[in-house]
Amino acid sequence: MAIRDLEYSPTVLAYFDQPHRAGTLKVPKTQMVEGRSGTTREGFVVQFQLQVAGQAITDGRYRVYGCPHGIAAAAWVVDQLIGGATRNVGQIRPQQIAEALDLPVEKMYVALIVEDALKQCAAQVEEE
Amino acid sequence: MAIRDLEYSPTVLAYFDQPHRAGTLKVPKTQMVEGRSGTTREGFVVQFQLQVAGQAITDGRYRVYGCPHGIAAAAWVVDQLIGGATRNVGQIRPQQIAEALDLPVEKMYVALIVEDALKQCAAQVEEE
Amino acid sequence: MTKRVYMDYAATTPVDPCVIEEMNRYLGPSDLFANPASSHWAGAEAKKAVEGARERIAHKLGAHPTEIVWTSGATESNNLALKGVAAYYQTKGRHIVTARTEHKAVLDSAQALQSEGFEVTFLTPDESGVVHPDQIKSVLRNDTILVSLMHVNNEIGVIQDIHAVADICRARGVLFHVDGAQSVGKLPIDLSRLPVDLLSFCAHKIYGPKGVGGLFVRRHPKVNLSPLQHGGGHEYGFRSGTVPSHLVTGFAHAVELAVDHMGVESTRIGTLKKRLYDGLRDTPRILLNGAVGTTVPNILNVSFAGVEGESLLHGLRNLAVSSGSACASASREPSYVLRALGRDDALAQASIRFSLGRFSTESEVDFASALVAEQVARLRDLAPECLISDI
Amino acid sequence: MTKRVYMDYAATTPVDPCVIEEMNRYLGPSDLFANPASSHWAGAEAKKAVEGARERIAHKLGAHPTEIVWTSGATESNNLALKGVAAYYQTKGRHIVTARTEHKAVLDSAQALQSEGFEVTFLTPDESGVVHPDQIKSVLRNDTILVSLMHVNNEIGVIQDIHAVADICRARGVLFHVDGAQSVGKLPIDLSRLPVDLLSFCAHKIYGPKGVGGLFVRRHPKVNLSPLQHGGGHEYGFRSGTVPSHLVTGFAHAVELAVDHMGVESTRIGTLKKRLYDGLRDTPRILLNGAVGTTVPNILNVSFAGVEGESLLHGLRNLAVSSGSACASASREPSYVLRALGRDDALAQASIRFSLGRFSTESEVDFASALVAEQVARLRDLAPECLISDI
Ligand SMILES: Cc1ncc(COP(=O)(O)O)c(C=O)c1O
Ligand SMILES: Cc1ncc(COP(=O)(O)O)c(C=O)c1O
Repeated sequence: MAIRDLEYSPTVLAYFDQPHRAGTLKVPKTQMVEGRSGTTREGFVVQFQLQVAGQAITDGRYRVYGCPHGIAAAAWVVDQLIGGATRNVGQIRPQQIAEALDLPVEKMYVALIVEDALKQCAAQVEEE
Repeated sequence: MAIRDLEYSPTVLAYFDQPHRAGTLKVPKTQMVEGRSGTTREGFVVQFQLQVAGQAITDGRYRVYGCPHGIAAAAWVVDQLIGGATRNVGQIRPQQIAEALDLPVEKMYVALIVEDALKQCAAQVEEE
Repeated sequence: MTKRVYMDYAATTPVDPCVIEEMNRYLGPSDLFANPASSHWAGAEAKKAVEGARERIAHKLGAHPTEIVWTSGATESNNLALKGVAAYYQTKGRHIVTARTEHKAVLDSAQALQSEGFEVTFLTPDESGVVHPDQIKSVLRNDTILVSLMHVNNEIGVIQDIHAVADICRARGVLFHVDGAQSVGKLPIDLSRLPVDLLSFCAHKIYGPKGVGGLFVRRHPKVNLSPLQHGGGHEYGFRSGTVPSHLVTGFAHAVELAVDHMGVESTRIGTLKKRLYDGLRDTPRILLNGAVGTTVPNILNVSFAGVEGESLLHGLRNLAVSSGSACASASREPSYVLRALGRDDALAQASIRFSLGRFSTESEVDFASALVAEQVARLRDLAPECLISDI
Repeated sequence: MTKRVYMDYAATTPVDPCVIEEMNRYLGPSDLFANPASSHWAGAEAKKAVEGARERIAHKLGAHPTEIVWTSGATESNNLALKGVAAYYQTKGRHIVTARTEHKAVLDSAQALQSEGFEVTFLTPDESGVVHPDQIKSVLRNDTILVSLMHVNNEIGVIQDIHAVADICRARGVLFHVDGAQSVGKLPIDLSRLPVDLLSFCAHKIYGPKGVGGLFVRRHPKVNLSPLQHGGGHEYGFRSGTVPSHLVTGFAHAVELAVDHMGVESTRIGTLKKRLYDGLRDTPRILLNGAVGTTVPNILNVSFAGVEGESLLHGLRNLAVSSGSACASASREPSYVLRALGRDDALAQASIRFSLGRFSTESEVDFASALVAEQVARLRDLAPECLISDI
């Protein structure tokens, strides 16, 4: 048996049912940054693609293997970043994700893995 | 809690409800024999008075303190003896009582105490 | 048809119709029948009901919901309290104190512990059944880990001063377990003020179903127990096994009804008991077991001198009462409770426990006292005259 | 309203309406509610019902009524069997054999015994969940007192060859306990021919009430047990406590219904299970847990590669099923049963137990397979591509 319905916040539930922007970007690799973290053993793998135009994130996609919290975390992060500045990418903190999605403590590792994948994206932004 | 209804045979039930001939004889002591046995500690005390005329038992009474089996045993014995010969008094065996009343084994002591009281009566018959 | 009257409410009670209604909701066909341990919506709803029941009972007893552990009855609660505490605290000490008039569930558990090397002091109450707090105080030792005392005795209805005993135990750092099977729902109990550590109780004495009970296990200060029943760690690890949702919800409903109507009901029943006792007193040579004023309103226990117990009970066969003979066996063992109070065997056996309840009426009480008068007189008439003063 | 389907009959079942009717007769207002241990007419009637229930169950299982001991459920039965035998026979030996895929009630009891100094051998079944009788034979020792094996596994439905194991144990003079919680009423069991010594079972898996179970304890050759619960010596001294007449009569009714309709019902349910499995096989990369032909008709357990377990279960939230995650906790512990069969953690967690029952329909089965297909596809689509071959 697993986690009960009631333990998911409305935001998590909504993202789980409508994980819009899941998938991959259909633009050349040169116009995007990518990050990926997690393992199936940890029960969570996430991959981000963010389309960069100058200092702005113009689009983004994710793929995710994980629990509903994990799916929501990936989707939420992409929603936050699109339309914003590239410098935001490295600035999303696990605590923010946890608060936005009402993560239970035992799910904090999801936010940490997301942060890790975002850091990879941020590093690529800097390189460019 | 105690013995259940079902454990009493119809004969026991009948004597319990209609213990006829309970009481004492209203004749001079010289015309009767008496016997008594048992203690309250044993849960059973029985007393017989049998009216003797020649070789015959012409009437009888009993008094009894005890369980329904005991009441029935006392009443049944007197019923058996009245109208019969005095020599019967010493011949009623515990096993007969037990069979007539369907006594459970743990109630055999009742029949033994009855036999004891009857033996006292029989001894007096012989003396006379 | 023969008139028959049930006057054995201390043995068990019929289930209140409202309670039955609540129970049946958890049997199906709606999804509420689900296993409360299941993670799906149906399990979640069943769990909500089970946890709701825990809250409802806790609320009525002044406890916290997490302090209520479901069991299969007061027998299991008593076993869990005694053996669970003994196993958990055995390195602290191996001495236990209880009384000779406790229910068999406590006495037999205590004896089982004795055979495992625990030492048990069995106190003898005074002739009215009261165990004096001073008696407890005087036998506590440094290695005493538990005192177990019943709130209300099931045979004679005597009420113990559990508050005084609780204070003594708390002061000495000894755990205190109360067998409340005959008091919960009948006497006011506020566990937020009463410093007992463990309280056993069950549903079927208060118009709830048989097969379910509770054990209050205090959290502050924290009491620990080793479980008796393993298998998945339900009930905070204290008691494994699928929680019977229909039973615990019915139990909660029964506790609510009993506590909410306690004042009115105990006054009404107390008046009936007085009427019964007044009626019985027309019969000479009766002895009251448990002093007036120290017993609960629903239990009246009387000994009848000069009458043999089994015949008395058979004479009263259309009145469902309990006698002073022990157990459902053919043995003539007299009640160990009445023996502990000093009654001899014959008197103990010629004792009747009348216990009244929610559906008892004046006419039932009058039927009882008339029947008793008739049968006692009849049986005494049968007895050899010499016995009349004898016993 | 959202369509929801219950497919968790192996966790618990709704109570059959006929069973509810029988149960309610023992709750009141008629005198049948009385305590079966009471000596008056009302108690005698309740006792008759309780003993009648014992006979009814014994009859359906090929046992003698005195071989059936009432308990509060299969958890208690398992505890009583293991701990009761261990305590009683400990001077004969202190070695016990069981399997790693047993129910927690057996495993945790065995562990509790380990901590008391008993030695327990936990056998690992093969990858389809079968414990081979030879495995048992090879670990028996001179000091082995008990073998405990479940008849049908609750997670994957695999059936053990208990007859072969029973013969081995009998030949070696070792007691054999079977946890039959998932088999009684579902598979034919004739204890007059099957030489098991102890059999645990309960009502709520077969449309009877929660809170009641039974333990078969063989009389010839005689098996002994030390009781776990003391207090008056009910149930031949094996288990004290007021017998819940409504629960045991309902239990008897449930056993009768289950055994009498076993043939028809298992065929019908087996057909439904095949339909479900056929439907699920449209989804690629699924793995069956428990080999075809070795499992009961009502349980189907499947692992879904490439899908995370918690999301799968949430995706199936309108289908009441059990997942391969353990316990009702937020922990991500994968099922120890599936782990013992060699599934890795991720696969164990992405496993679903579908269990069908008396009220399952074709349309429910079709709903389930369509929902599973949709959700598995959707979740796999979400996953990073590299994972597709990964898991
Ligand atoms: C004082 C007391 N303790 C314990 C019990 C046992 O309770 P249960 O019948 O729920 O096992 C009873 C009643 O039988 C009782 O009166
Ligand atoms: C195989 C098995 N054994 C034991 C149990 C425990 O039974 P109960 O729920 O009656 O305590 C269950 C079910 O929960 C089971 O499936």
